[in-house]
This record gives sequence, structure tokens and C-alpha cells, in this order.
Amino acid sequence: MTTVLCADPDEAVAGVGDGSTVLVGGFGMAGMPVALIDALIRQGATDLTVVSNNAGNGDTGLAALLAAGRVRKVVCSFPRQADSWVFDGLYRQGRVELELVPQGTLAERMRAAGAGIGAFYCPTGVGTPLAEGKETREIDGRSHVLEYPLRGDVALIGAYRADRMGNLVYRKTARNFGPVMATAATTVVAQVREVVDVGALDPEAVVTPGIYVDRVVEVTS
Amino acid sequence: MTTVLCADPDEAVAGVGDGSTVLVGGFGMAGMPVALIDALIRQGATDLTVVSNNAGNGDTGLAALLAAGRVRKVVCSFPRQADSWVFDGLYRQGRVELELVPQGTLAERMRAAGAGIGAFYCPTGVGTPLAEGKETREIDGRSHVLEYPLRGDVALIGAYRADRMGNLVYRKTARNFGPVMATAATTVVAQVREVVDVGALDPEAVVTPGIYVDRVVEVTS
Amino acid sequence: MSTRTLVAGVLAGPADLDAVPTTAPGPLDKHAMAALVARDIPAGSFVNLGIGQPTLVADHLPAGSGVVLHTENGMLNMGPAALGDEVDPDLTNAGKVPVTELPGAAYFHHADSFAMMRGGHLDVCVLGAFQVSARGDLANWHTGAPDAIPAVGGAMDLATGARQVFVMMTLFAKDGTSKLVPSCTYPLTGLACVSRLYTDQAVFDLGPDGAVLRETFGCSARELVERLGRG
Amino acid sequence: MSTRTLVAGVLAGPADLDAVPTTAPGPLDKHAMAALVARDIPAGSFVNLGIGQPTLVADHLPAGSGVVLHTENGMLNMGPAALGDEVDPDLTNAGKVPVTELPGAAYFHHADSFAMMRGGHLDVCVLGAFQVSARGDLANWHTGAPDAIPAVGGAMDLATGARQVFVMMTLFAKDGTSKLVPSCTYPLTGLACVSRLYTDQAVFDLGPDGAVLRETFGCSARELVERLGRG
Repeated sequence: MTTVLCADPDEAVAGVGDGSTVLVGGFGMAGMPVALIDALIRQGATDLTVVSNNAGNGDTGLAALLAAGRVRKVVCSFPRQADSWVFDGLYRQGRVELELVPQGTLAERMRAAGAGIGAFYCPTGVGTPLAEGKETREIDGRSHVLEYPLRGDVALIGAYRADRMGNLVYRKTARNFGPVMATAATTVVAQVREVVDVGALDPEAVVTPGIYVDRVVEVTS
Repeated sequence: MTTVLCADPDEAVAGVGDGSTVLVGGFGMAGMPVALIDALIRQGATDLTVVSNNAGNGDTGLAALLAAGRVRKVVCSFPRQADSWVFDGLYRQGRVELELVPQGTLAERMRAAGAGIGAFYCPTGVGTPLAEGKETREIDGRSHVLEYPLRGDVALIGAYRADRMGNLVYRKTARNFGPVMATAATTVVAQVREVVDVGALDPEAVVTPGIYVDRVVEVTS
Repeated sequence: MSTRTLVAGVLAGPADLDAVPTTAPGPLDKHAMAALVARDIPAGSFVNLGIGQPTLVADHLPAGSGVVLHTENGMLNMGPAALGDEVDPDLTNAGKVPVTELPGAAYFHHADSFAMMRGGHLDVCVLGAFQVSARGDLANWHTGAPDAIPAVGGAMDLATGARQVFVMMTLFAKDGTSKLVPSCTYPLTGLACVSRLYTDQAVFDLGPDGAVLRETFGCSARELVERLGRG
Repeated sequence: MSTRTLVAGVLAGPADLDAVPTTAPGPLDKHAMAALVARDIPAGSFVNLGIGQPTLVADHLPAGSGVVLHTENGMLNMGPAALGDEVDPDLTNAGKVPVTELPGAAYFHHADSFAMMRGGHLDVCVLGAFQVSARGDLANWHTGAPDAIPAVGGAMDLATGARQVFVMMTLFAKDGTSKLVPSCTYPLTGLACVSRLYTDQAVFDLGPDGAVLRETFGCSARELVERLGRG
């Protein structure tokens, strides 16, 4: 349905329910939708499952959401970083669950959710603790693990520019998880640096077509 | 390895072996690498399996390859068209095999080949003749068919522009199968309308990175 | 269901057969059918129109409807057919007919295009059919004739992937038999996928309980059900 | 294999231990190791350099090598670290360090980036390790310590996907035990994936028959194997 241009980040995250699975874009701080996360903290949804590559940096963004006690579980590939003290503390206290997923499998599971793939056999992680308990199958002489789609109720992503139909372009490596998460959630919210008129984006260079984007909010930093 | 700029289409298709599986881009004539197919006819490889969306139009391109008797089997989604008389005749005479694959499954099987996915459960075609004999599984209350990767020895694709490192951009709906096939074959050959200098393509708008492209040939029509 | 008459899988409307409105004086032509389909597509929907008659639906979408057309060969915001100088061999619809691009368009490759379809991101697709069963099974790719060359294209992907599948067809074949059937005899495209059937004679909702008549054209619901019973 | 001595899974070189050349007067520092790895990367290769020490390999690739660097957060043709005004928060490597873009770069999203890796399109990746087994098993993501917070990132994807996996590490841990082991005791990253091991003491080829010494630095092969036997 038609993409809604929101007046501010609070309007953009309205209605996120307790217990939701929230896909959060970004790789480190590149592409991280900080204004949307801040708005989600104000909005108050709790008992969240957060799917993101990392588990927060410093005291802002995802780290602030974690510090506010809103996150029940983190699904990510790389929680431990030099400045991930908020997650580290909560994890060591047993106050947040962790599902660790290889980075490519994390992306591919969301891609499968967005692409209507029921499950897929993946060679990554075979024979490692991250494949324990998972169904495996030998295909073409190689072992594979069966992986299932990973869906979000909401995706919060950061992009560079949006047009008024919700078409998105990204900038450099800040593209990272945004285009995949945009396909994998029921409600997709994009924080962009600039909203441009329809026709201002090159149709050959649109990365996320507006069909995937429910709400857009311009955040000039 | 480094992309080779070829002097002409004949150099670009050199070395295709008898019995090869050849992925041929294009949807109808849009994106069809006609000069490469013509060169492949001159090159002489035979007993080919051709994977393409259609099975040739009129008397040129893929239809000419079929007419030359070089194709043992066609894997495609839509062989029957108003002007597919060459294929139609060979098929009715039992001189060419046909593996019919739903269009999206055709694309996804090649994507799986390029993406290192061992197999995937796909809802398309469940309960239809095209799923007969295939393994099925109920996932999340929905039936799925297990589909396997589709790999090529060679891909012949048409693109719009290439830089000297093999980065490709396409034009409008001529993009179709090119980007997927480029990931799924051992040797990828791209026919382009123009070769430009490295740095002339916008890195945000490159659709097929040069890593996937082995040979490029400029064909000005 | 137990209290309603089931004839060839066709039930009456919400109340009973006599309550089903007859909304046109005679059978509809393909343009009128297309207009009817267009009327039922919610504003702002993302829609794929199958090749052939469904393409006509585009002509009847009201200005400002915000409906965005998808073509499975890799584009959103497809415009009308290209005329004269607009014709560009690099820009066609799924039927290989030259089309135009509207502002806000986006191009993508086939795997992405079908991921969009299979992933349930299209609100509506409109397809033609050889046969549709009262429960919504669709047969539209192959007559099963021994000499026919089968061609499926994106029909199965659309039937499986779109949130709602509308079918547009004549209700009766040239030999007078109904194309709305208790169970398809032609090879299937998809199971239980069609939610609404638009025909020249009537519109039906299809579902697990069978076909429910919504409106008829040029004949009463009672007459139509009788004819279906004989077909 | 039967005629060669196997110590902690380490075999001699092509001929025997005495034939393995000692090519440096002492153990290598990380820069010399990086230079050695760079020497062995074929011209024109597509290469992913893991975070930490492997990043140094970029400094030793000869001008005109045509080696293209991939970073798994979505880029090919990555340039050197960004300095001063070059720093752009939207452009980092997998270690979140600001980097630059070379002409001919391309950006792509994470699913495409890891499809590229898992699909076998990268010629070489260079990783660090906690332990490597003589058969090429890799342990580089988790020490298994009970209080450690596990973090895997793209390590498993790279180990599984790259055509050749090179590992760069010191041969001995701080406590003097060998990090080249008959069988990893740390949680695995990948099975039988490492083909060559570059250490400060020696270079090894790894494979189904065990580790084969190629060259040593500052000690003879015989001395090294003895030390490994004790480790």
C-alpha cells in the first residue's frame, strides 16, 4: 500500500506492539536508524526481539534500547565489540537472550522471509556449535544445515534518499542490511536524510522499491 | 580473476565445450545476447543444454542455435510463443528435450547456484504437474517443493555498459535474467553496447560487479 | 453451507439466490469485465496484470488511484503501452509488448522480481484461466492436449505469491461447458489460490466452501445456477 | 604419508624435513607475515581480508597486481584506510574502520555480499585464528570460555565460501602451546577449510593428509617439528 511520509520519528514508529520482532538495520553505526530507535524508546514497546548485525555501540541507538530494558532477545552475528558494554552487561547478568547467527545466514534468512522461500540448505556453520540441533543434509557431496526464514513485525532501517513513493537509495556501505530487512517485515520504516520528489531518483539505481516501504521519515542530522 | 575485454564475439565464446550447459539471458528479445549466440553457432559447440526464459523467437538468436541442431535440451519457462516455430517443430519431432520450470523458480534456482545454497523449499508449483516426483515438505502450514540449484558452464548475457573491470549496468527491463545468470556460471560472457573506463560507472548503480564477469565484448548495433 | 443448494460447486450469495443482484442487462464484454476488476482494486495497491485480457484492467483504473503496476520481467510503476517513438526494445511488459515507464519506476532483475511476487508483496494479480474450481484452484497454463507445447511463464509464481488472485474469463467455453468447475480437469497452476472470479455472466467469491455468487449480468442467479448445473 | 614422520599432525615438505628451506633468519613479525601472504595471492584475485592482522596484507600487494578487495559489509574494490578528511561514516570495512573507495568499486547489500562469498566467487580470504588443525579445521570465533560473549560475524561464511582460506597467526600461544593442533579444542568455525597457514615460525600447507611444512623462519624444520611435538 501507499508509503506514508511521516512528520517525525515518533509518528514513524507508532503502533509497535509489545513482544514484536524488530529488524534493525545498520552495520556498526553505518546505516543505523538512530532517530527511529530513539523514537521506539519513547514509544515504549517492550519485550522485543531485536534482529540486527550487532548488539549496540556505546550508549546510544540499540544500546540505549537495551539499557531501557525493552529487549528480551537479540538475534545477531556479532554482539561483542569494543563498545558493546550495555549488551555485555545484560548478557552476563542473564537479562537478555542471545541467538547467534552467522552474518550471511542472518541476511539469507531474512531474504528467504521476504522472498517466500520456506527454508534453505546452507553450507555455513556445518560441524560448528551454531549448527547443533539443526537438520542437516548432504547435497552434491557437501553437508548443509537447514535454515528457516527470519521475519520481522517491524523493520527500522536507515537509507540515504527516498522519493515520495518510498523508493530508496542508500549510500556506500551504509546499504548493508537495509534492502534485505525491507523485504522481511510486515511494517517497514525508513529513516532517510532527504525526501525527494517522485521522478528524482534514477529508476535503474533504486535499491529498495517503494512496494517494500510503509513509512518514511526525513531526519536531517 | 581479471575480466578480459574481447575483440569480437568469436573470441568471447571461444572454448565452449560440447555438452555444456549454457545460460542465455534475455526475456524475449530484451537483453538477448544475439551476437554471442551467433558466435556460438560459428564456434560449433553442440549437444548443449540451454537455460533461458524462452526457446527462441523467429529465426535468429536462440532459434538459430536450435535450428542448427546444437541443442539437446532446453530448460525454460515459456517456450511457446507466437514466433517460436523453430522450437515448436523440433519439440514436436522429439528432437529437443524440454524441462519446463516456473519462471520464478528458474530464476531462484540460478540464484541458489550463484549464492551457494544447496537447495530450497519453494511454494510455487505445489500440487501441479511441474512438482510431480519432487520432494515436498509442509512448513508453517504451507506445502513446499524442494528445488535444486541450476548451474551453467557458460552464461551468455546482454548488458548495457561495462567498465574495463567487468562491472555491468543494464537498461530497463532488459536487465531481467542477466544479473542472476552472471552469478551462476563458471564462465560469464557479457555482450554490451559500450565499454567505458573504470570509474565511469556509478558504484551505487552497478548491478553486476566485475567479480562475476569473465569476458566482455562491445557490440555496437 | 448445509442449508444452501450447491450446484456444480456454486452457492448462492450471502442470503440466497434471489438476493443476488443482477447488475447489467446482458453479459459483459471484456472491457466491462476489466472495468469491474479495476473497481475492486483498492487504491494504492501493487498489482500485476497477467498477459492477455487482464492487461485491459489498466485502462479502467481511476486517475489518482495510486495503483502501481508490477511486471514480472522486472519493473514497478509500469506505464501504458508505448506508441510510436516511445517504443523501446529494452522496455516491455511480460507479454513482450513495448510499454512505458511512469515517474517513480524501479527496475530489478528476475530473481528479485519473483522474490517480490513469491514473498507476498503484491496485493493483487489478475489472471486469465482455462478453468477455475469452485474452491479456487486455477488451471491456466496448459490444456493437457497431447500435441500442445506447455508454457508456464510466471503463472504459477503469481498464483502462489500474490495476496489476492483475481481471475477474468468467460464463464462458458465455446462448447457451452462451464469453465467454473467442481474440480479442474486441466493441469493445475495453483491450488486454492483464486479468491474472486470475474466472468461475462457473473462475479463469484471462491473459497473453501465453494463459489459464492456476488452479482450476475443479464440473467438471474437462479437461471445461471441452473445453467451451471447442466454445463 | 606412511614413510614420513607425523608429529602433531605435521609432515615434512615435499621431500623430507631437511629439504624444507629456512628462508628468514628469525621469526617474522606481522608485517613480514602479511608480505608473505601478499606474495602468494595471484594477480587479479578477488580477496577478502579478515579483521585484525589480515588487514595488513593490503599494504603489501604489489602495485598493478589487480587484486580486488571485498569487504563483506557490501563492497568490492575497497581502498586503503581513510585518513583525515577522507573519513566517511557511511564507508567502513568489516572491522568498522573508515576506508576509501577505489575506481571501479561496486556496492551491494548484505544478502548479495554473502551470496558472493558463500557461492565461491572469492578467490582467497585471509583470516586470523585461535587454532587451526593439521587437516584445515579452523577455530577463530570463540574461545569457549564460559564468560566469553560469543561473536561470529562473517567468519563462518568466509571459511565456508572462499575458494582458498589462508590463515595468519603466531604459531605458538603465549603459554607456548602450539595453535596448530591435531584437532581443535576451541569451538569450530569451519571444517577442513584452511588450505595454507602463515605463521611467524613457518608456512604450512594443510589438507586431508595433515600439515606439510613449506618453509621455516629462524629455525630448522627439524627443530620446529620437535617443538611442535612438545607443544
